[in-house]
Amino acid sequence: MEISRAENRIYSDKELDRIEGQVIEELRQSSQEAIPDPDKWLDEEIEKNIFLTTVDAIINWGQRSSLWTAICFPACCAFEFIAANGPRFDLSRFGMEILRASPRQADLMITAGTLTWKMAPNVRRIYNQMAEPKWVIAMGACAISGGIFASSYSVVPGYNRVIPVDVYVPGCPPRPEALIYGIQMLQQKIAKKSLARKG
Amino acid sequence: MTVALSGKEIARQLEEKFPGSTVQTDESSALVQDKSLLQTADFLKNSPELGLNYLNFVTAVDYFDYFEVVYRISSLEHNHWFTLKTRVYDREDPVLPSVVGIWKGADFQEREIYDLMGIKFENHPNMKRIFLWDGFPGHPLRKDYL
Amino acid sequence: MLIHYGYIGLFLIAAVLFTLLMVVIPVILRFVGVVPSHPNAIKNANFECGMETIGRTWVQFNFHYYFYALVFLALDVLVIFLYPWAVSLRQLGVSSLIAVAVLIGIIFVGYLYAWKKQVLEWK
Amino acid sequence: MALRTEPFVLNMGPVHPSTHGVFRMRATLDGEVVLDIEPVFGYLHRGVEKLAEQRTYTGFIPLTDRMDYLASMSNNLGYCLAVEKLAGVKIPERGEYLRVIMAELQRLASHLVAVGAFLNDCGAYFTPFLYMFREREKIVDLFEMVSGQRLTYNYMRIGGVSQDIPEEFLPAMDKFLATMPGFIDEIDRLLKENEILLARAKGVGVLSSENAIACGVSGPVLRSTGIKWDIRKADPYSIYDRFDFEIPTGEAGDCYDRYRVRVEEMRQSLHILNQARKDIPEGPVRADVSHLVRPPAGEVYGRIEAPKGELGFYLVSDNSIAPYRCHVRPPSLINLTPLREMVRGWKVQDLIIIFGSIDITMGEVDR
Repeated sequence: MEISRAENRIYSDKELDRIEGQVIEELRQSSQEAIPDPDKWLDEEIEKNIFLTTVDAIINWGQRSSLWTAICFPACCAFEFIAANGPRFDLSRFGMEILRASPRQADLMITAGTLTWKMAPNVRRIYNQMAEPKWVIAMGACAISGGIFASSYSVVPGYNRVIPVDVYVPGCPPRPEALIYGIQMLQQKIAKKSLARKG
Repeated sequence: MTVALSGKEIARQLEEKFPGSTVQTDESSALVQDKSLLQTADFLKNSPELGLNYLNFVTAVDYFDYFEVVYRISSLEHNHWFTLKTRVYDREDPVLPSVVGIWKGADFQEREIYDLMGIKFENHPNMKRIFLWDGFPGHPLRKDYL
Repeated sequence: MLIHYGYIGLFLIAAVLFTLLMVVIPVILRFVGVVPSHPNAIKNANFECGMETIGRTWVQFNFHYYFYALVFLALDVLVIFLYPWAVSLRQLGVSSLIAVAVLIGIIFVGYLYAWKKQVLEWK
Repeated sequence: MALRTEPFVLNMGPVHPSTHGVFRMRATLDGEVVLDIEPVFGYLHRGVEKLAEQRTYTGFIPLTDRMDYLASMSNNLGYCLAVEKLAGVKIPERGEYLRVIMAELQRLASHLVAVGAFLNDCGAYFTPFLYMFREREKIVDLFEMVSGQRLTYNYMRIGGVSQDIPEEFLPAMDKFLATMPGFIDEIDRLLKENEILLARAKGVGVLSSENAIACGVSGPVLRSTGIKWDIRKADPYSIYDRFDFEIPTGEAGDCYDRYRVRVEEMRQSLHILNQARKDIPEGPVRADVSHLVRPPAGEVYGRIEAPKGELGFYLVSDNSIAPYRCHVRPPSLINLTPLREMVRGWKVQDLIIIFGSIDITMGEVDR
């Protein structure tokens, strides 16, 4: 089996970089203002019949008690999140047993770390590839507003420029208890979800 | 204790070898012409009693009317270090010879200098941006970058 | 005597129904609207660490993997026969032991051949 | 027989469970054999060096925490030493001892995560990681007692440390120093002759010592090739010349040696901590240096032995309250220079181990 190529490369890396550069520039131009948070439906009142409420209750209980997280671990908050998953703070008490490496098997994205413009298209692509009932927790000051690096030339001021965020957990990095409190608030939000609403 | 090689001593040796290469010396650094950078670097690395074959770091500093590129080299056996500096005066298209042939460790660091400061390095194997994306306007670490 | 086959028939029906149900439930739930389904182009694209794939991905793979599959298949078929035999060994008696020994012998000759030809070695 | 197979390109992209952050490799693979990789950086480039020019000398310390977020104390120590060298500040004895204690505890915590991640890449999915995190939580408790934060401590100041340790710190550290050697021996007994780890890591990703020196590699990766070079011994900073400890080195420079060097270094750190614990003096912890310190114009290069390697700060000051230029020597980025040669010809799973054994933190690589 002899494959001998001097450069062993079958792509022109300059070309690939140029295309990626364009994608990043377009995203940077197009996401100047924040995406509104998806919680308008929280305060709408809808009529409920007995059948719908029991189905809602079962489905919401099922979904909120086994939130699997997609990995989106750029920076320091990643290690507070791993510590939260670790033996001491043990997120698996909430059914968040496994960190799923692929977005297909995940329904919650915890964005643990600073988002830079070069990383933004990838995060949005991961979010789009997650299955439908999906939520986002923006963990840490960098995720909420760019945090300590907000004045930098290559940092996105907050994940809500790129993906809709459900729960914001402040802190730099937030303590695992703060993250668990954020997850509990997300669970309360899921509990209010209903099939009657479009959303 | 890591000993700092004296700038004068090294400058004297360099003057012998390559007359007119050193412009100015400090107590532990020498400023050389960018034309004779490769010769001096090669000499410093391969001379037996100096043996400066370990490149600590390469960085560039923007002094408004010139860029100063600092090579901090040291030798692990003799446990001494030295700083080699060059200056580039042209601000639109600053170019320097690349030292990747002499110290392989300069590969990523020179790309970083090109990416953030804008100094191009000739016959560097992979001269393109390392941190920022391709279409990024300008070089952020320059003093006149807003 | 016939009644015994009745039980097997019932068991067969239950098995088929159960598997079909597992396949059909998501389709029903999606039809009823419980399971949200918003397919779009990016979601259907394959996941490669958050990036688009580079170049052609339908490439001709190394032939070596085929040998692994072949050897696995041979041993796996052997296991299918061993399970029912092992469960009811006491009733079947010694004659079945000889039959299974012959079966294992044949498979073992094939495995030995593959071993000698160093098919599973990876350069 | 000539087999016609086509190489294809695989993105070991920014979102990958075992790239220790957002590192990306464009790997050209032929089946499973790696023909060539092209590392792509910059997914966590936050422009720390540009931000340094807009902050005062003391204001930059929180940013150093977030560069190598697994070794924040070492970053603080490296930066503060460089500024003190420039400004010529004398640190009181107790401050020096506290700094050494915090730096060595941080080396332990960083090596625990490094060894855990390496075993995680070897295939032991997450079990060793959780054991290492259980021990790391004890160290993080000590740091929380001292600085109030779990990960980014901002504990050291120019001229010493920000505040003295509470009185329950030393007893807690004694308890930790009593139990930790037992844990390290337990790991060692389990993994030293573990044939799975030997089969996976011995002789994989060999880095020769000449190549290591040529690439400017430092830290455990350099020592694993057999070169006895540790800045705490070769160029002792703060009070490291008062402690005696050995420098563990490997022989072949492969993944197994890098793992061995890190485990031995954990033992040496415990040895230093015991000595520092015994003769820590009383007294002030911080020289009275104003928060808006103005070092004289000039330049300095201060370096320390961080857990990842030689972490250096090249500071140019023009006698103003903000540094004119602050370049950080990133040991993780420079340790990645020989990755391309080390990986060629190995299979994909070996690529993951070789990359994991170099132990980088993306905050420091991309700065």
